[in-house]
Amino acid sequence: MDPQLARVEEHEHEHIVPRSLYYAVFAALMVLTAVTVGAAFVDLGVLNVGVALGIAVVKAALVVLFFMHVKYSSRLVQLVVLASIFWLLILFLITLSDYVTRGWMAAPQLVR
Amino acid sequence: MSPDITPTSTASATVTAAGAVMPARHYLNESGGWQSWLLTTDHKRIALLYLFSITALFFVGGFFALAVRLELLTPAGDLMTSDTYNRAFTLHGVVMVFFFLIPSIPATLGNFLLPLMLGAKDLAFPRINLLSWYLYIIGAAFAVAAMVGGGVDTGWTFYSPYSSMASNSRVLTGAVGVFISGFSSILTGLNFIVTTHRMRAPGMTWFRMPLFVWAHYATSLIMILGTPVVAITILLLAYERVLRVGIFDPNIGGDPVLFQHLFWFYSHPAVYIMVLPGMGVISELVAAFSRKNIFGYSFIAFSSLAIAILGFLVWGHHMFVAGITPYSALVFSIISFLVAVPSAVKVFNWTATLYKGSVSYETPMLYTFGFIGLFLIGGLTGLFLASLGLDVHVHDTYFVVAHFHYIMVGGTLMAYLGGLHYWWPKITGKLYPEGWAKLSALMVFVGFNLTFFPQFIVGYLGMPRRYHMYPPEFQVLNVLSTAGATILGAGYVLPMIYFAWSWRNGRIAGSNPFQARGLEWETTSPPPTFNFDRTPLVTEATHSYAHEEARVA
Amino acid sequence: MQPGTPLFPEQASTVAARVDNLYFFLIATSAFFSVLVTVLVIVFAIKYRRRHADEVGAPIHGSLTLELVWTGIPFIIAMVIFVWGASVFFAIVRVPDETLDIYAVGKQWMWKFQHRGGQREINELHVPADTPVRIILTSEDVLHDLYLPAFRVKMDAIPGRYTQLWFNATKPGTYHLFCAEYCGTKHSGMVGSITVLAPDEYQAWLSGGAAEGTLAQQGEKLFADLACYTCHAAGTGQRGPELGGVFGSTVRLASGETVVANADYVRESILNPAAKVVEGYQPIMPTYQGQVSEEQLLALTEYIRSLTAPGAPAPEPGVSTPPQGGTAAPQPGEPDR
Amino acid sequence: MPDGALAHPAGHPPAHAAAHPRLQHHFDTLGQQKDAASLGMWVFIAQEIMFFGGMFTAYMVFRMWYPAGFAAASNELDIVLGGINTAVLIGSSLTVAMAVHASQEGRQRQIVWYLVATLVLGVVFLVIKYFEYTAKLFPHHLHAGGEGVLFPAVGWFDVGATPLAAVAPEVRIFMVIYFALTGMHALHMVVGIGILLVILWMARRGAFTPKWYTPVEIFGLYWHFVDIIWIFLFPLLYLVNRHH
Repeated sequence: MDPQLARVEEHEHEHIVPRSLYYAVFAALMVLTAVTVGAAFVDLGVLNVGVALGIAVVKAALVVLFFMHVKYSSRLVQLVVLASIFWLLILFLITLSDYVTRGWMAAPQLVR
Repeated sequence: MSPDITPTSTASATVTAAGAVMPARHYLNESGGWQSWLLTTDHKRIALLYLFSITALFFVGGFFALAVRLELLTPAGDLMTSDTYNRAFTLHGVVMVFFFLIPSIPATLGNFLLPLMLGAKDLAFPRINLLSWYLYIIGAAFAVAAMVGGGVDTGWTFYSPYSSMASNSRVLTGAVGVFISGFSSILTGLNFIVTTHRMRAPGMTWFRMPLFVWAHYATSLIMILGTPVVAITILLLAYERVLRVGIFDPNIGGDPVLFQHLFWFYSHPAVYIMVLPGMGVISELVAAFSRKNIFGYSFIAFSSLAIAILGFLVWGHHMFVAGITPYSALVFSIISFLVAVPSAVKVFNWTATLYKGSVSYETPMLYTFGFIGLFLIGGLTGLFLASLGLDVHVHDTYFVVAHFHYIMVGGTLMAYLGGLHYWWPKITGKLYPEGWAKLSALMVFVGFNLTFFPQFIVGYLGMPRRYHMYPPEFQVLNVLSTAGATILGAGYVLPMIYFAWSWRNGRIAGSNPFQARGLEWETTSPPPTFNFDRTPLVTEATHSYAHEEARVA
Repeated sequence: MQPGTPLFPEQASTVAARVDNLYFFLIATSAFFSVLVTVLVIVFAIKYRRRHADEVGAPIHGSLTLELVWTGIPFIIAMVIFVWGASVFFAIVRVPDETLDIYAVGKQWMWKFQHRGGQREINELHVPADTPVRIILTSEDVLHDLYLPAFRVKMDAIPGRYTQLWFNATKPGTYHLFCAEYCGTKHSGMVGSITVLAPDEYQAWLSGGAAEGTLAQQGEKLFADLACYTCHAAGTGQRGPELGGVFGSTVRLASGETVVANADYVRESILNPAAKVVEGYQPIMPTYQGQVSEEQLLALTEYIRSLTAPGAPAPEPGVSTPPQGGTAAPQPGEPDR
Repeated sequence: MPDGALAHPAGHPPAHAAAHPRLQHHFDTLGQQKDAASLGMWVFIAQEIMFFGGMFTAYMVFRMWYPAGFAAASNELDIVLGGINTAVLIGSSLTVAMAVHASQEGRQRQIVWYLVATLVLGVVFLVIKYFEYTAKLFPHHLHAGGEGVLFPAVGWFDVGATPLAAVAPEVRIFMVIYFALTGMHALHMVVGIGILLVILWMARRGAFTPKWYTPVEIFGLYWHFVDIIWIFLFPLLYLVNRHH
């Protein structure tokens, strides 16, 4: 006899976040938006893409963790979030395995 | 166990059900009228709606298969024009893949059994479950409209730029049908995942779940994470076809290989959407008809997950000669070989389950033996296709056609039929006629091999797929194949007849005619609308046959 | 093209035997495992058949050792096949340094071949035996795939881009040539034959010749007809870069990047000149999209390929010195059979 | 189960005795029901991520292929409108988060007002998007169909009836992907606003209590997800090459 009831084991617990946190996150998001616009006007070479994407990731993380309560959610919900990011990366990276290597063999082979 | 079960008399005899009675009220007679079916939220009734609709679509797809096989009797294109032939094989593929194989086991057996096996009253979102059936029907209606309106001639793969720029057929209508039915599949997967996580009966821990549920959980992962990619790809294709935008068309800057990447990102894992539920069914059948807990439970469970995950990394093996780089091909090839390992693990575990079992040969078990044999050949020939140097030769030949029919028809369809026979008493409360069922299992097995084994040979000889006319030296093998298809077709019609017959006239089954284990056998046959008179409390793993005698005593 | 009902394709190229050896190994492996599992299933099913109605199986839950064994052994075998398959694959895709080049353009629903000597063929291809032959492929419309089963090679022909396949035919004879990528109505009619000739017969066949001169000469004429020389003429070219010696070199672009001037680059520069402008030049060249066919593009490419840098020695002709002149060449667009 | 160990009789479990009117028959508790709904939404979002992922893959490939074309085309977009829309959408994320918060604390009037604010911001976003589309595109010509002309790019660059070939493919492809991504995003906004209207109606009737406000929370998750998509779209579409 297993005393543990499967249905109970994954229950989320209500977590009420103080309002001030929402305002702080909102302020951070607005500041980051301004930063990303500003950074776009500075020539950072190849880094421009990295900075823009980096800031976007931070902003998305703020929304996910606080607005969407993932920081306070069950492990399962956190796993769903991580899994979907992981699969998105699979789609990107493995597709890139073709596109990045496109020049490697075709060029010298077709030159002669 | 329930007292109303008479044990089976001998190993080979058909199940006897003397003394079994139908429950007074069950999900089939709880309410009547067409609204009670078309507006039902009962997962069991929705499963039956799916059963009827996919069976209808199966015969539509089968009709086109027959047309293709008849045309290929002779090397010349004498039965129909090339355009008609191209539409026939396209519609065969589209209907069978998107409207039969993908929903087959999950939407019927999965829908019916998942809540029962978990001890739940329904799926987590019953209305979404109904919605997904309607989406399936709307998608199928578009597919049928495409057929009636002149057909689609792109092949089920919809390769651009042919589909987006060149084809004069009903590509858009067909694509919309596939797009909509994709969301049916996504919603089914969503429902299964949430149900598995949130609706298990008390005590039903992850490692007590039937392997059928594990397989469906893995399948649902693919449905959720893969299907949307093909949906957007189809949408982009429609965008391109309507507005000539040039994402895939190289003449205006696009890349046709990108279409193939995005298409196969889903459509390769989709093969596992088709076969994983079949593996789940087989895991149940092997245990039930060996009266034994499955050998290496956790290895089978995790191999399902491994297949689901690794299956996402191998799509490029459809594209070895499509213009991807050899380096990329290496990556896809090595991971493709890795997928073979968990599949092999499953086969070995099923085999080992028979060891010291109590094996009986009822129809579902015959389908199981058939599945193991055909899946072995299908899986092993997958190695041929995964190995780069060999794939260059056999890619897009009948070798490939034979390989994936061994997996999808030899695997999925055998498991589907086996599962349908096994759970038929649960679904209808009636037994199927064992003699006829054994005959049809035999016909399917023989007919299948006769149809598709010659295709390996003709494929290695170099006959390309989707050929309306072919060089005369391939004729003998093609005639064999068509002959086999005839037997196969008869083998498929037979169950439809005796299943329909048995629904009214079959003997009453009782709640557990096979003396199998699992929560679905703990309730009546057919089950009540909310599945269990009392919510079960699970105290041990699903297939604990060895304790049964003690428990009965 | 074998008579009767063959069960195995002819081996007519150097890689065919390597592919077949891998095939036989895989068949042996598959047969071994199929027989193993089938025998075990049959033996267990009979030996442990149900003998009385209430019998249940023994409570055997699994064996870690067995699981490791049947995970490990398939893994090792799979890796062996992977390495073997990959090595055969690289033999197929890695083109030797010296090849006889033939251009192929797929079009709904025919294969058009152009030899460097200017000969054209449709749905038929003549190649010499014992010579590495490279076919450079593209397509005018949709995807096609050139498939030569007797040589165990195939490759997609992709519109907008060049792909290639190569083989070294070992046995003179006539073999199937298929389109293996579905391309519409007459996909199954997009077939033909490839004829392998002994080298001396091949030379005789070539001397049938081409009325319009070599492919490079055809390109030169086109170069003049399209007035390309107004900007690209040697020595005078101020508006457009000089083309002598460009082919195969690394070109520096206005964007600061570099690109190898291969066939794809030449093609892109004609059809979409603004995409990769050479450093020091203005993007003033008009596009020739829609004005030159794929075959003409190949002729232009071949011409540019033949140009040498000012002052450089004459180009290495490779193994295929294109024959000049001739009278009996098939006309373009007309099947020569 | 054979040993008769039962949690409770189905159909009338103890939880249902004093059952919340919102508890559906097949769940045991409101908590289980809410967990299921929230997990369902998260799984749906996972699906949405992959849906947009397909388009982002196309974006990635063509940005690698055509860096110059993407830079040129991106600079044609209106960074001010794009920036304002980013702020608007982040603001609406805040208001929807506050609506959920008010539901948790049972402040009925505030739920309604925060939802109204979300609605207004959502509509503002779409209106700005509409002006962005039309101001740049439609006045000149939406040349769908015609041979040799392609719908977005020709109008966008105000080159009139310039034949297809004159607009560099890489510029056109950026615009094509811009329309696909922002169009699909806008479609999600429209759907979101539709759901929002229903929830607003429920909120006005006082349907949400601290014990049961699942629709607000689930809708909030969806709305935040749509916001996140925009957070990525803004730099990827508007800020490709602003430093030139």
